[in-house]
This record gives sequence, structure tokens and C-alpha cells, in this order.
Amino acid sequence: MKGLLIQEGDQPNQPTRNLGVVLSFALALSFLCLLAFAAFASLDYNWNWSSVYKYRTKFIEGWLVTVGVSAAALITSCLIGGISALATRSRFLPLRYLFKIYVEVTRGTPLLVQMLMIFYVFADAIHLENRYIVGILILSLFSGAYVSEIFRAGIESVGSSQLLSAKSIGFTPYQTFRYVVFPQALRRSLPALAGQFANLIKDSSLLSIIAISEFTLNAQEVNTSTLSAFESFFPLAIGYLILTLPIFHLSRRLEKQLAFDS
Amino acid sequence: MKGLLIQEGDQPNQPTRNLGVVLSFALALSFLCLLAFAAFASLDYNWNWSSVYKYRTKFIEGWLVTVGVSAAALITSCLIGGISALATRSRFLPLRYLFKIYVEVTRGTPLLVQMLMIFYVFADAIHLENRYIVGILILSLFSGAYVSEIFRAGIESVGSSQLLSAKSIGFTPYQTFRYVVFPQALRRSLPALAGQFANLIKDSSLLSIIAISEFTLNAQEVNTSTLSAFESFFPLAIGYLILTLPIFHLSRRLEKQLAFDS
Amino acid sequence: SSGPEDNTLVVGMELSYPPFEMSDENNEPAGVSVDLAKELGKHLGRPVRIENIAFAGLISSLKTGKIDLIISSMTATEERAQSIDFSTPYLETGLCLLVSKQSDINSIVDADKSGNAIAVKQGTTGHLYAIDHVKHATVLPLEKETSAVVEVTQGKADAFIYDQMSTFRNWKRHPDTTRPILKPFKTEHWAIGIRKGNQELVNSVNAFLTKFKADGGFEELGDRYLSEEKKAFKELGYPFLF
Amino acid sequence: MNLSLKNVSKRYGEFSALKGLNLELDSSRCLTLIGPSGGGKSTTLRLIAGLEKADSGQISLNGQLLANDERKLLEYRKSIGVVFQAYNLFPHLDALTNITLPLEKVHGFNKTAAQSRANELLDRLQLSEHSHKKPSELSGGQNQRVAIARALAHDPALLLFDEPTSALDPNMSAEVLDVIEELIQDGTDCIVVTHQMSFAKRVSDSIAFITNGEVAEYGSSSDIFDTPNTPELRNFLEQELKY
Amino acid sequence: MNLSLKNVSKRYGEFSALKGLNLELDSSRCLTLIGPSGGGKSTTLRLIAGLEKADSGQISLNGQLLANDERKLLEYRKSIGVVFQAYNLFPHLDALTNITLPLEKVHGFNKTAAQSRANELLDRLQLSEHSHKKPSELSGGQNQRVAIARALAHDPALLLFDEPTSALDPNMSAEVLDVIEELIQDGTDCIVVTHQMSFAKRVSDSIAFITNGEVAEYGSSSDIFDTPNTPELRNFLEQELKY
Ligand SMILES: Nc1ncnc2c1ncn2[C@@H]1O[C@H](COP(=O)(O)OP(=O)(O)OP(=O)(O)O)[C@@H](O)[C@H]1O
Ligand SMILES: Nc1ncnc2c1ncn2[C@@H]1O[C@H](COP(=O)(O)OP(=O)(O)OP(=O)(O)O)[C@@H](O)[C@H]1O
Ligand SMILES: [Mg+2]
Ligand SMILES: [Mg+2]
Repeated sequence: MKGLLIQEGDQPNQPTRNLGVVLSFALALSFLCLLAFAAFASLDYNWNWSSVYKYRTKFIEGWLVTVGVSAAALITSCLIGGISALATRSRFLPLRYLFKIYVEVTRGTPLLVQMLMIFYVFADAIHLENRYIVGILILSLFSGAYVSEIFRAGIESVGSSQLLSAKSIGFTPYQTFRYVVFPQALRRSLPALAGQFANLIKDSSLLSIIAISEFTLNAQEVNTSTLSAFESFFPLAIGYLILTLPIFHLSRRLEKQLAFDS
Repeated sequence: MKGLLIQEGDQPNQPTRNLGVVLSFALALSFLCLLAFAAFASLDYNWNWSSVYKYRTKFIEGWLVTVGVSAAALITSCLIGGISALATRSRFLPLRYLFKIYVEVTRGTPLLVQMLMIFYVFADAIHLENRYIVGILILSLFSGAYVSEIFRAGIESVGSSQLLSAKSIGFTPYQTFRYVVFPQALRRSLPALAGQFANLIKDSSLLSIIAISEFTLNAQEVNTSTLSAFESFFPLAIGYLILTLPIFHLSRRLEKQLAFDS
Repeated sequence: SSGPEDNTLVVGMELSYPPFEMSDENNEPAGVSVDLAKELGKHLGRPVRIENIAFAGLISSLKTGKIDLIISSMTATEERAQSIDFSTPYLETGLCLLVSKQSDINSIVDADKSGNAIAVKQGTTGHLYAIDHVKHATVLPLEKETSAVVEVTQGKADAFIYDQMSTFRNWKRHPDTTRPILKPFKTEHWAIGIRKGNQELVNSVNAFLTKFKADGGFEELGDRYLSEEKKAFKELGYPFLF
Repeated sequence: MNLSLKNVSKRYGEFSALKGLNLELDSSRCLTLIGPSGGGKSTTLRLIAGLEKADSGQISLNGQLLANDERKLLEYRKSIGVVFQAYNLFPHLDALTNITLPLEKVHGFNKTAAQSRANELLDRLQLSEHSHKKPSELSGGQNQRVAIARALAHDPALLLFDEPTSALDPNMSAEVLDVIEELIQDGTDCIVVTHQMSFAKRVSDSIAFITNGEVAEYGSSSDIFDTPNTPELRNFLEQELKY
Repeated sequence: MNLSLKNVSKRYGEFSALKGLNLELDSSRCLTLIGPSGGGKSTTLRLIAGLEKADSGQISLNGQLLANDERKLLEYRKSIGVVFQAYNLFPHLDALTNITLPLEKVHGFNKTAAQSRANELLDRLQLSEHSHKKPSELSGGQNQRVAIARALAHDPALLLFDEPTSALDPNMSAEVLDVIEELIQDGTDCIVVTHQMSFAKRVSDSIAFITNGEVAEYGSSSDIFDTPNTPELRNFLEQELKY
């Protein structure tokens, strides 16, 4: 039992502690599995897994679309978010308010509305026809507003003594940002950022409304085709977890690596 | 032109600066409005506003459902998030991992899947029939996982010298949390928290799939009923902004009030 | 849902397919299916409650006992019949096309050319038809009917496969930019969905439908909700829905 | 005070900050820790304050072994006052609240009593004008004085000061010294880390010379300053004289 | 160095930290700022360093008015070295990188040159063993020494030190003093804030006494210490002697 409790002064790599970690994890997981099992057992439902298996290529194709679109949007949204975070702190006020309005309105309205408006109104006006490109753009703009706020919070968490110090050693504003503010802000932003990336991946499912046949849409189509209520949600959940868990894991590792005590 | 630029040493309440702020805001807003106007003007679409007006009660009723459900879920998700943030730092490892798994799986899978699974499987198993209660619960569990991570990041951003200091003045762990960690963590978490609350409000639209006739669903139904593609998205966007903008505003004000320099 | 002591008849439908399933200005369920459900309730002597459920969730809700019946313009397909039972059909309609006003497409064969894009609404029989039969054109499965129409008006899609009545109504809504090709290339039947193993209810529903039809109930519903369509279909020489 | 540290060691990761430190004092009113920078003075102070746990060895104060149990440690910590080398004030609270918070929440003062006590100390340390500034708005010496006020406010039985006058001008240092001397007179024990030998000479009756994670030499004030035994200490004190 | 501050004032919100400060030095190698805590010494230093802007008044160094333009200020800041009272090291970088980063990014050293320069200084300040620790893992004096090393590394023309030896033992203080004296010999100018009058006496040729946001008195080292004019300064120095 003692291995399941950790003491304040414990070193992270003691053998009893490692055993405790594995045991605790197993305990927690099996508890949850049991719960799920009990719930499903009480459900009077006629499972039909073979038809889900039949449609496996549909799952895989959808998943790949989701991966591609999300990856592209992830990078673009970081760019947009970074620029916007800086612009909302710009000394040129119209620019600052432009981006502030962008951030608030984008975070304040549903992605659904933005998706339809941008695709059928704005993209149409400038004759941007490729739905994948527009889709990635919409997703990036949406997520970028959140990333912008996350970065802003990170930037503001850097104490003024750090900025004074950076100035004193002759850093330009850019160097101050690059070597002092950014590393510290990144460390503080990582958890929120990882959450936002997971959101982006999941939000990409809304691209189905402009007929991009991504993972969720395809899974639901399988459900419709096979008239199953639940079966295809298992591959769906797993498919998203395959993408999101590594992000969380990576973020945790980076958090540890970049850790510093202020 | 000069009023549109702010200098480093500027005091926030100089009259030229105030004028600059208003002007800049107006400039930015009109630029965006112009852009929107141009895009809509180029759209060849047969607008039909009267039918939207006809369905106003439908909008209002849906909006009220969204407000009620979101408000309830917001409070519950903060509770769940707070408990979970503490539990993921608990010294009792099985508890810690239980909540870690909860947080990662919940953030890692689509709300859609969770909604259907919990409503049709888990709630059914324990004979919880009221869809509003179940809906609020699902939403709170989902959002709670995000809140948990936001709190965790905030808690971890408090420097160890603060904890040492709190210990030295004889604070109990609870008092340390209450008077030292929480206020500092809250300040750092506010921007992410506000974003998450906005997300929760918007995510409540997914409750439509368990037949809760909330705002988005009703707005879409009006669109289908009147065979309109865009009209009801305007009230929809405004309806959500009425809920989300005050949150952002409040968060900004609190951020300023609680500001401190480390 | 209905316990043994509560004999309310819970009817599931998605209230987004006017004039069959919709909400009125007071946000109350209304439309052909709602009236039909109420008539059925009267016939069975049970109070009726309408549950508004997304189309994709209807069958799950029925199977898990959250509702007793589906009356939601649901086409009785073979696949669906494997997991739920259907009453005798109460309406016949067909899939047809909505195309852009300038388009020279006149049939599904014209539309199914490589380089063309055909819009469908996700999960509808039009979608299923497209999956099985559209060989050359790209299929655009859209979540919303209105999006599909906009795709056609903007030339993003060359045709939209949908049922006759809706196609007619969408054309009426956008007469300057669209053109309907109302001749059906596939007919289908709507029926009431009932949970499997409930033969008694199937029988009484069927009995009701027969009686309702004989009493001219459907004629009356058509006049109440679809008078314009009824007239137009008569002029075009297509059989009307009921 | 009766203080005993037996073979106390403390590691930070790979690094040994204390390597079996020994110190045995029978009765001392004020102990001064001196020694080169990085020698382990602050670490020793943190261990005696019960803020960190030694990896091995025993610490006892007035015959009582320092508890291992958090609840007892908590009681112990309530009876001491600590001034950290980096002050460690709470950055989100103003000077006044930094002092009143522990009084109200830990020592059961009501709000007015806490404020009047805090103001009394702030007055004495010439900070009344600055009581509503947050730590980031105070000068170095002002921060240090607030930290001193916080440590003194609840009349602790034992004071632990880590270079309490390093940021203060001679005037202010003298004032702080007066306060400390008064407290010692009134029966408070204290342990002070300092680099100012004059300070050590004036207030303390015993001195320990900590270098390289060990106590190289300790004894009464006069012994240490007049007849240092180890070459390290002799060398350390010589520099002081030269300069 | 030729330094002139004319009627310099600086407010923080409602609070006047400097209230029209005047100082005129024709040629001085090392100026020491002394005065009571909260008097405005650190603020004056930050203004001279071009890190904050005065609300009114003029500062000129060697005949050159301190630029208002950011680009020129940047060039100026590259030519100085600052040690802050709270050290202000970068918490996310280890000691070595804290020193090499500005060398590499601002002064164009390549990586090896920067490291060897940093190690040379770390050696001299007895920190080689701790070069891979982050600031939170260093003792108070070690942090201060890293800050000193960072300020010296690029051989600045002007050094600004805010109580550079407050956390150092006499031994280490002497070492730092030696370094500073060598630099002054080699032509570096310096301005030092200190509370240690012995330090002031030893290294500086001129002294300014700052109190209450003003320079109450300034002059050559000997003038100030031997014949103080103002009662404030006399009082200030008396305490020092007493103690
Ligand atoms: N968290 C840590 N990780 C690694 N080393 C540490 C840590 N904390 C302290 N040390 C090391 O332990 C040694 C003793 O530190 P301590 O703060 O006790 O020194 P000190 O005697 O107070 O020095 P100073 O007079 O400079 O304050 C130092 O060499 C320091 O680098
Ligand atoms: N950001 C700020 N907001 C308000 N007041 C400030 C701020 N910064 C400094 N002050 C005040 O300005 C005055 C001068 O501060 P400064 O740091 O220059 O003093 P100092 O002479 O260096 O004192 P010390 O010897 O204690 O370091 C102090 O009274 C301080 O409280
Ligand atoms: Mg120390
Ligand atoms: Mg100062």
C-alpha cells in the first residue's frame, strides 16, 4: 500500500515509487474499464461489429484527411496566433484593435457560423474554390484566435524585471522576445496550447459541413449505412486519441524539459 | 495620427490617448465592416429577413435554454475542474492516475462521442432520464477536464519560493492554496479560463443531438424551415456574442485588478 | 420515455423538414407528421408527445426505447428494415435534381460526368443513392440542405439530388438562380418506424393508416400544408405524394 | 536556546549542499552563521526552520527532535519567524497585507488588531508611506524591511534571519539591530546568517563558521574572533580586517 | 567620466521617486551613490543606464545627452554593464548561458569564444562548479556573482552596480573589489550603489548622497567623508561609525 502514496521528498526514480506508479495506473485504469463494462453490459443492444470492419477503408481515409487538414491548420494557426498576439500588443492602435476584434469575435461565435460564412460568402467573393484550402484557413483563423490569447497570457506572465534585464544587456526588442520572453511564455503556455491543439483536431470534424469527408463524417456515414448507434464511435474515439494523446504526452515532456523556477 | 501610436511611458488616461483609442477602435471596426459589406455585396443571394423575424420566439427560447444549460455547466465544470486539478496532484497515486486518465481521455476524444456514450449507455444504466440534467453533466465533465488542466498550469506557475514562504509563516497546505497559490494561479489562468467558458457555451450546441432544443439547433431549424442559408446565422452569432463578450470583458477587468509583477 | 404505467406515445422526429416536421412561430412542433402523429394517438387512445431528435439519432433512440415511433419522413429502406420495423408506406416520392439556372443538365445521366460535382444531404436516401450509383462525378455530402442549394447557386456543385417536394420548394425560394428537374429517377416510400418485436403496434399503426387514407385524411393534410405543390405537380403531370 | 545538528546532510539532485554537518550549542541566545558564499548557510537555516527535510542526520532544538510529522511541524513553524535572503514576499499582496495575512489567518488576530500591529512595525521601520505598495513597487531595502516586519509581527519564540540587513543602509541596519537586541533581551532566540562581522560581534553570543557544507568551527563569539583555530576561518577573518 | 543630471524627476504612478535631482561631475572614474533605503539610488541608476525614461530633466554622459531614440539607446546600452540589486538573471537559463547569451547575440562572440570568456569569469568568481545550475538552484551570493560576471563579460565602457557585494562574504567582496579596481585602472568608468562605506572609500573618487529623491550633497570622496555639510549626511555617516 505504501508505494501508492508518495512523500514530499521522494526522488522521482526510486524503485518502490516506480512500482507504485505502474500499480496505481493499472488500478485506476481497471476501475474505469470495469465501470464502462458494467454500463455496456446493462445496455440491451444488438452489437454488429462486422459491418464496421467492412467499412475500415472509409475510416482510414477519413482519418487521413483529418490528419492532413489538422496538421496544416495547426501550423498555420500557430503562425496566425503568434502574429495576432504581437499585434494585440502593438503600439499602433488601429492594428491592435483590429486584432483584438478578430480575437474576441472569433472566440465569441460558433465555428459553424464562421465556417459557413467564410466558405460561402468571403471565399466565394475572392473566388477561392478549393474547399480543403478554405477549410484549413477557416480552422486556422478560428484556432489562431485562441492561440493568440494563450500566447498573450504567456507573454504577460513574464515579469518586468526580466524585460529590464534583457534591455540592460543590449537586446533589441526582437531578441528580448526571442531569447527571454518566448521561452518563458512558451513554458507557461504549453498546457493550454496542447489543449487547444486537441480542440483543433476535434474541431476539424466541423469541416464536414462544407463537404470535406473527414474522420467524424465518415464514421457517422458508416453508422448511417450500417444503422448502428454506437459501433463506429469506438474507432472514432481511438482515432482521435491516437492524434491527441501524443500531443499531451509531448507537451508534458516539453514542460518538464523547459521547467524553471521563478 | 500621433494619437494612434502609444509610447512606452504613456499614462493610460491621457486625453489624447483616450481619443486615440476611440478613433483606432472605430477605424478597425469600420475596416472590418467594409470588408464584410463588400463580400456580402458580391454574393448573389435572395435574402429573406421577414421569415427570420417571424420565428423570433424560437430563437429566444433556444437562447434561454442555452443560457440555462451553460450557466449550470459552467459552475459544475469549475467544481469538477478544481477537484480534478487537485486530484491530479494528489499524493495517493491511484486517485492521481484516475483523474489523469479522465483528463486526457476527455480532452482527447470528441464531445459528440462522449455525449452519445454517456447519454445512451451510462445514464441509461443508472436510469438517469432527465436529458437536461444528463446534458449539463456531460458538458460539465467535458469542460471540467479542460478547466482542470488550466488550473494545473496555473498552480504550477507559482514559484517554489512562494510555497517556502507560505510554509514559513505557518500556513497549512489548505491556507497556502487558498491565500497564496490560488490568487496567483487564478490570475495566470484567467485568459485560458475565459476562452474555455466561451467554448463551453458554444459546445452546448452539441446537446441538440440528445434532443435538447438549444439555440443553435433552433436557429438551424429556422434556416431549414425558411429554406434560408444564412439569415439565422446573424441572430445566432449575436446571441452567442451576448454571452461570450461579457465573459471576455469581465476576465480582462479581473486580470487588471489582480495583476501583479513577479 | 414511457413506463408501463404511463401510456404516452412518444414520437421522435427531426423538426427540420418543413412542412412535414417543423416548428411553428411559437416554437411548437407542427407539420404533416405532427398532425399524423396526433391522429394516430387519437386512434390508439393514447396521449402523444413529440420528441425533437436529430435524424441520425432517431434509430438509436428508438432501439434504446427512448421513443416509441419514428414519424420523420423516413424512407423505408432495406438496411433500416434490418434494425427496425416499418409500417406500410404512407407516402411515395422520388429523388430528383436541382441544378443551376444556366446549367444544361437535364437528367442524372447528364450530371454524372467526370469533372462535375453532385451535392447530397448527408444521411439522406439521396446520399445513399449517390454512393451506390454516381460513378464519374464527385459527390459532395453536405450537412445542410440549404448549403447544398447554395453550392448549386454558386456553381460549386452542378446538381443537388433531393426529393421532389423539397426540390420544388428550393426552386421557389431561388427562382433566379436555380432550375428543378422534378422527374424522379428513383422512387421511394416513407413509413413509420417501430421497434422490432412490437408486432401488435405495427398492426394497429397499419390499421390506422388504412383508415386514415380511406377517410381522406391525407388529402386534407395535403391541402392544408402543400396546396401550392399539389397544384404544381398536377400541372407537371407527376403523381402527388400521398 | 539549545541547538544540536548531528551529521546533517542535504542533497539537491546530484549536488551535496550539506555533507554531514555537526553543531552542538548548549545555551545560546543568538547564533550567527558565517562563511563563504555557497557554503550552506541558507540551507542550514531552511532545515532548522523545518521548511525542508534533511536527507539524513538529526536536528533538535531545546531537547526536542525536529518532528517528521507535518502536523507537528506546522505547530513548530508557527512559533518561528523567518526572513529569507531573497525576502520571498507574496507578489500579489501589498506590504501591509503581506504582514497582516499570517497574523489573521495563522495567529488568530482580528483585522484591526492585525493592522495596528503591522502599522506599528511599518512605522518603526519607516515604511508607513509605502504600506500599500506591492513588492515589485518597493525598493530593495523596503522589501527587506517588510520581510523583517512579517517575521517579527507575531512575536515568535525563534527568529531565523538570512542576511537581514544586506540591502539596508547603516542607519536602517542600526535600527533593525536595535529591534533584534530588544527581542533577545525579551527572551527571543535567534539565528542569523550574516556577512557583516560587526553585526555578528555585536548581537550574537555564539558563532558557527560554515564552509563547504560543514561546520568547520564553532564557539562563543569571542573564541571565534579572537582565537580562530582552522586555517580557513583565519583566512576568512583576515580578509575582513584588511578591507 | 563626465556625468550631468539636471533637474531629473521620475514618478511611479502617484509616487515621486526622484524630485528634481541634480548632479554635475567633471571627471570621475568611479562614482558611488550612498543614501538611505528608498532614497532613489536604484531609480537613478536605471535612468543613467537608459532603462527607464525620466519624466523631466536631462541626463548627459561625457557631453552626450542620453538619447530619446530607441535605436541610439540600444547602442548605448550595449556599451554598459549593469548589476541589478535583485540580480535579475534569466530564470530559464543556467549560469553559463546567462553570461554567454548576450556575448553571442549582442556582441558577436562565437560560441567557443563566449564560453571561454564566461568560464574565465566564472573561474575567477569561484563558480566553475556551478555553471550549469539555474538561478533558482544557486545560493544568494552565487546568483550575485553570476550577475557580476554577466555585466563584466563584454568589457563595457561603463559599469553600473547596484549593491554588487551585498550577498557576498568579505573574502568574495574583496575579490570583486579587486576586479573592479583592475577595470577602473584599465579605463572603465563605474557608478556603484552601496551601503558599505568602506567599499565607497576604497574604490570611488566621488560620492553622491541621495536622499528623498534628491542629491543632498556630492563631491570627492574625501570631502564627503571628512567634511560633510548637510545634517542628513552627517547623521547618516555617524551611524556608520557608531556601528
Ligand atoms: N536547488 C538546488 N539545486 C542545486 N544546488 C543547490 C540548490 N540549492 C542550493 N544549492 C547549492 O547548495 C550550496 C549551498 O547553498 P546555500 O544557499 O546554503 O549557500 P549559502 O551558504 O547560503 O551561500 P550564500 O552566502 O551565497 O547565500 C550552494 O553551492 C548551492 O549552489
Ligand atoms: N514601481 C514603483 N511604484 C511605486 N513606487 C516605486 C516603484 N519603484 C520604486 N518606487 C519607490 O521609489 C522610491 C525609490 O526607490 P529606489 O529603488 O530608487 O530606492 P533605493 O534608493 O534604491 O533604495 P534601496 O537602498 O532600499 O534599494 C522608493 O520609495 C520606492 O518605494
Ligand atoms: Mg544564502
Ligand atoms: Mg535600491
